[in-house]
Amino acid sequence: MALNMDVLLGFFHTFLTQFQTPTLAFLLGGMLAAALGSKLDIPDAIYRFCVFMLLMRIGIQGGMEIREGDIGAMLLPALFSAVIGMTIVVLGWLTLARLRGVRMDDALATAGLFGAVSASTMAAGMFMLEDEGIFFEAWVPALYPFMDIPALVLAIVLANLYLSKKNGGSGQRVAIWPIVKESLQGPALSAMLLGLAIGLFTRPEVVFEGFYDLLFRGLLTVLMVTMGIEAWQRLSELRKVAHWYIAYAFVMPIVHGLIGFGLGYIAHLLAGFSPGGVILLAIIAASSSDISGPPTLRAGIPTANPSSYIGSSTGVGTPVAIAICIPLFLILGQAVFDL
Amino acid sequence: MALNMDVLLGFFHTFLTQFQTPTLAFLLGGMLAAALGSKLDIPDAIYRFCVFMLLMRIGIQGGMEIREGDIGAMLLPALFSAVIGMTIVVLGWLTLARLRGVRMDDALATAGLFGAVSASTMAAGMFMLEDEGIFFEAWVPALYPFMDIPALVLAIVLANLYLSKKNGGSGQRVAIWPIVKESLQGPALSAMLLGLAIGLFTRPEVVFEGFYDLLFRGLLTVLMVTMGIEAWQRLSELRKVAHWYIAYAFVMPIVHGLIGFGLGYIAHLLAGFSPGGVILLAIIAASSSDISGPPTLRAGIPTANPSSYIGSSTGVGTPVAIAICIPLFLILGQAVFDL
Amino acid sequence: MALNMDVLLGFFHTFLTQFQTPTLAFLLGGMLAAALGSKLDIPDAIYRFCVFMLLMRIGIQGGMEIREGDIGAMLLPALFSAVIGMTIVVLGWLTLARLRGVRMDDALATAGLFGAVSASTMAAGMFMLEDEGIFFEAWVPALYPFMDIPALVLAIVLANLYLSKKNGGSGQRVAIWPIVKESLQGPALSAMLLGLAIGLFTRPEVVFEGFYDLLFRGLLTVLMVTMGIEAWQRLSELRKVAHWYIAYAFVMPIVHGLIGFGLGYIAHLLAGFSPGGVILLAIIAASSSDISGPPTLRAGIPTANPSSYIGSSTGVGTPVAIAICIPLFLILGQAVFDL
Amino acid sequence: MMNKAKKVVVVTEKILLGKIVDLILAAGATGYTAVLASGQGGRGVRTDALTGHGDIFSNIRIEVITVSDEVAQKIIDQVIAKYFNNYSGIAYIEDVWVARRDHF
Amino acid sequence: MMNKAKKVVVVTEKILLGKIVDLILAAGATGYTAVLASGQGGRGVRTDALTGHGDIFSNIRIEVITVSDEVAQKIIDQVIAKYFNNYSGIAYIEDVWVARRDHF
Amino acid sequence: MMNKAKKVVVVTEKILLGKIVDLILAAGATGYTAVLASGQGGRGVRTDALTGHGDIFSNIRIEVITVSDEVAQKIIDQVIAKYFNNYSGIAYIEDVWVARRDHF
Ligand SMILES: Nc1ncnc2c1ncn2[C@@H]1O[C@H](COP(=O)(O)O)[C@@H](O)[C@H]1O
Ligand SMILES: Nc1ncnc2c1ncn2[C@@H]1O[C@H](COP(=O)(O)O)[C@@H](O)[C@H]1O
Ligand SMILES: Nc1ncnc2c1ncn2[C@@H]1O[C@H](COP(=O)(O)O)[C@@H](O)[C@H]1O
Ligand code: NA
Ligand code: NA
Ligand code: NA
Repeated sequence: MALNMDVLLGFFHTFLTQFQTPTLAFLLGGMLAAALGSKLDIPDAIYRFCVFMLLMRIGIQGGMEIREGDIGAMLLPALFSAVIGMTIVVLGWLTLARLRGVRMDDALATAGLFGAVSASTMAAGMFMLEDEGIFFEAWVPALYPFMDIPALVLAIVLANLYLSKKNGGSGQRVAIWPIVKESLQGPALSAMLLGLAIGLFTRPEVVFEGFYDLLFRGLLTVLMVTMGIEAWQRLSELRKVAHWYIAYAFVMPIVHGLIGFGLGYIAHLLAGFSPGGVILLAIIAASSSDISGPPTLRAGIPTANPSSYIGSSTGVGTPVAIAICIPLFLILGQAVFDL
Repeated sequence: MALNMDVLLGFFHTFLTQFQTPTLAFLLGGMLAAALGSKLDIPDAIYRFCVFMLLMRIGIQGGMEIREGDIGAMLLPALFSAVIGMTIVVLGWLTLARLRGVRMDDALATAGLFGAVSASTMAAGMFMLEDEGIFFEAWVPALYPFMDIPALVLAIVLANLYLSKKNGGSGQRVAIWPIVKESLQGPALSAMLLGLAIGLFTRPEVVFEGFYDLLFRGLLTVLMVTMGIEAWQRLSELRKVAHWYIAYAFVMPIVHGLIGFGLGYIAHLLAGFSPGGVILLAIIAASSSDISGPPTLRAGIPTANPSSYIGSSTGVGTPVAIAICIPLFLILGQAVFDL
Repeated sequence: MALNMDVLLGFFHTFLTQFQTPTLAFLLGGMLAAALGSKLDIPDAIYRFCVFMLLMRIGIQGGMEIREGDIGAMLLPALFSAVIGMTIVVLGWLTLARLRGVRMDDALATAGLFGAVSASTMAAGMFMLEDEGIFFEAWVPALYPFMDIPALVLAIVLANLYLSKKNGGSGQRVAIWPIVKESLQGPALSAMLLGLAIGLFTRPEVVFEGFYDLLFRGLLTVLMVTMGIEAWQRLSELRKVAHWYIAYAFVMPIVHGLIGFGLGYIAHLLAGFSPGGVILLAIIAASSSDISGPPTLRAGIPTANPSSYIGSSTGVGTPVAIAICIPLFLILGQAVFDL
Repeated sequence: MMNKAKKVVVVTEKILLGKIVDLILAAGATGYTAVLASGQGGRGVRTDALTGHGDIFSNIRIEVITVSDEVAQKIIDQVIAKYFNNYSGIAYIEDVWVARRDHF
Repeated sequence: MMNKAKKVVVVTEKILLGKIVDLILAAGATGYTAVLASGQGGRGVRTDALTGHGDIFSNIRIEVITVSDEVAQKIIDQVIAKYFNNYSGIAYIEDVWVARRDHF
Repeated sequence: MMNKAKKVVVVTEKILLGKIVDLILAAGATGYTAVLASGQGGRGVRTDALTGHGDIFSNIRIEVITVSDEVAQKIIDQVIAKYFNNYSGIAYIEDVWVARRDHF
């Protein structure tokens, strides 16, 4: 897994090429427009519809292919996904939370959001792999909840233990099921699970190809513009909190992605997890939640300041995951697996 | 028209197949999601746009084909549609309204809604026929207002006569034209009439195929998810009213459909109405209005409790029409017409 | 450039054909529906999304073709566009503003709006040219801001000079940059500039063809319905203001288009501007702003009555530009250039 | 410089907006302000304005400023008499101060 | 014919709507009316209701009419105690007059 | 425990929101709450917030709680002087009671 000169050059080339892919360009375009004070605005209804379409498309495809596929192969990667999600939270607790000026509950909420998953970053990664013609198992996107939920649950549990101890309590137990339920009931995961069920149990081929898949890429570009605008707006929230959040949000997606890549590689050796799957797992790990994570955390860790965690994730984490991590793990995968 | 064993078996087979069609699956998926407490939500703007697209598509196609077709053939089915709509109201007056704990005005409003038409159920029926390769005249969907308006008008007139008599009045006349006008001006019928006009008088082929028809099926699935969520929500309203509404809403769509099938069959014998047309007429008769009927009734029979009639129609009537009546009248048509 | 009998006949023929094109039919359909009291309503979110899609599509295509094209050829038409925009304002100042019962600030605001540009009228013109197979340079739509901004700036500056003098002031200077900035930051121009940048610097071909271009025509028809409804609503505002506005809004789009055609023809002779470009420039000149102009004027000339200028432009100017000017300048171009 | 006036607030079903506005203006008020609302009362939950579909389950909150106590009372009385038997709704009055008395 | 009553207004984060409604009804109120809002206060700008995405930055404005001063005070006290340490929000009380006293 | 305070309400054209917020904060208020509105007054019907397109015909209803009578009066005076010659709008004041006096 040597990172020699060629790999570096290759990285810069892939990196530059990725800057020309529409996905990233639309994200940066949205950020730039917002930065220049543009009143460009994607209506909220359209944004929510794009998210619905995206996750239905991912879900339906997953369901259709699982129907024919070998679900057993999913076991190890699913386990590893949960490990990754929880490791990210623990890492945040060991790093960000120790830094001067950073409150424990804010840090844990932030780590929870980075352990959770961004559906749009994942979708952008899927496209990139499809464009490069790199195969991945259709169930890989379905690993999403296996990483998302443990990360959110662990962050909320740790924060509540901490707060309860701080307030002189004996660290009473936090109910876990309500957090899991709230995650699964959120609009993003619900849509993906609905899509999965429809893909598994019905014959949605015609409507999948003629509608959900047809509009998928286009709607992702609309989503990217929105996320770019949102990123810029949230970035300004970060000014109010400790600068460490910017450093964390810039560096850690890469670290998280490497952890994902490493565990994915082990699954490759042990269980034949595909190279494309390894790359996608790394991207999922690198991503941080924008849509479904924040409300769960706002309810679960009410004392945490949303400016800190949403600013970190939406303002810095997601642009870094899309602009840096996607090309990075592509080139890493190509080097490691000789693709 | 014998309902022998084969027909029954065939029914169950068709029935099970229909459960695998995306249309129904999306409806049930939406209901299930709502039942499980999911926050899945299709924005209102998207829902209204789907309705617009659906009715424009139906209208334009109707208009384009009427342009070439024989409009005279529409006369008898149109007359029968009005008869069906009014018969349904009278039936409700003779059955539901007599039941213990059911108020007359609530019963008439409910019967009015079941006499009226659901554009999305109709669209789901059109798909099913297209998928089965069964021909129907392009103007059949344009029968919609001929059934919808007489049903609503009759329900409102009867309810007002009743209320006026009850309040010691002499049963003064109810103005009919405002009710008709309000129906025609509603967003659903307006869109269909606009589509019809555009199909009749202009050359919309390119935009019809490349946009309205292209997106039709996909948007119908989105509409179905929405209607499933809505059905579940409205079902809970029914808890507050007499249980008879549930029985009525479950059984009567089948009865109404059979009336539609019967009259359609007569039109088949007398005027060569196509077998597909007969099936679609039965489905239209079985359907109950979700979108345009309720506001007209709310204004026309203000004393009626909307929970009763909207709960019955949206919560029970529409799922029954889509899940049971569509496959039922398909198999009935196949048996009767040897399709 | 003789307007002989043949040209007139040809005009009527083209005119009638245009009435059958979906674009115009949808506009008139929307007006008719509103006139008949229909509650047909395109949600605001959908309307804003259509505008976004339209301008992104125009921008991306422009950007992609400019990438390969000769940007130098744009210079003279861009200069002429600015001249047209300002001439229209001066013309309004010399005509409308002098009429009895018309206030100077209202007249200047109206002239500013007619000097500005309507993206949807421009798009309808582009389609018509594409349908007729008439070539135009891909950068022609990018002339939009060169006409739009000078017109708005000049109208606002003149109105403020007038008001300041009237109030005994010495006619102090009006800051121009904020007006230009506000125009560029508006949702319409922002979307077009974002599209241009994406077309220029990235490779959006797949998403352009499979999404933006695919949905373009259809979404334009939805936009046309909305604009028809809006036109009817705004028309009623005109009842409250001097009748001269109706006369101005009916006649001047034709005059403005002729000025555009004339200057376009000079650019054709001097710099080889294409015949299609000349026609499109005339249509752009004939169009009047509906989306982005009004807020800029409301802020820039606060004393002007929005009923007068929005009523004139949205209620009369746009229908005249689409229904009369588009076929008029097509037939004129065909006659002049022997197309 | 501030003058006493009354504010009448009516919260009711959205489909009544047009009729209630007619009633308000006929009662002698000079204007109104309306906002979309959801809510709950004696006749159950009405929440479509925020989460659902269809105007029929949405509320509207209408407020009217008037310097005339009679106009205020008339609006309250008529709205209750005409609509609140059959439609969900509440109405109440508040004291306010306005600067431009002749505007209301 | 008009009876004195209290109006409690709570402006807070939209995600709290459900919990605050529970609190209001538990305190003894007969209903509430809610409208989407944006705003700004000690905890910064909250404007997504008008221009942005995601419920988390939206506000909701809830008003409750009650004829009981105790219910009004209870809602104010409980909302402040339970939520306003961790969530943005304000609450205030006004005097109003209602016609149908038993409705509230 | 409740303290007297003033509520200033301004209903005006939506495009003025930003400017009026600046004016409110400059006058010394600690915050504001805004909701989309439609309405009708001396300058005609403004109903796009509920049914139509384009911000230019929408209203916004802004409310400000302040414990200072001067701040309240200043907002009223300045809004009227600066904007209500050229833009549609109304403004009024109410008495309210707040729990956390120092918040406003
Ligand atoms: N006590 C209350 N406080 C505030 N709003 C109420 C109250 N009661 C009812 N409402 C509002 O008035 C609407 C109709 O009330 P009701 O007719 O009692 O169902 C409700 O949907 C609420 O928006
Ligand atoms: N002085 C004020 N006047 C009116 N509304 C306010 C005021 N202060 C705060 N708010 C509203 O209450 C929300 C939460 O306030 P805060 O907790 O102070 O940030 C704000 O977003 C505003 O909508
Ligand atoms: N009497 C009134 N009561 C309540 N709101 C009003 C009243 N008059 C005007 N308004 C509101 O203030 C806006 C501007 O009023 P105007 O400047 O009078 O047209 C209107 O669109 C209404 O929303
Ligand atoms: Na992650
Ligand atoms: Na029916
Ligand atoms: Na122009």
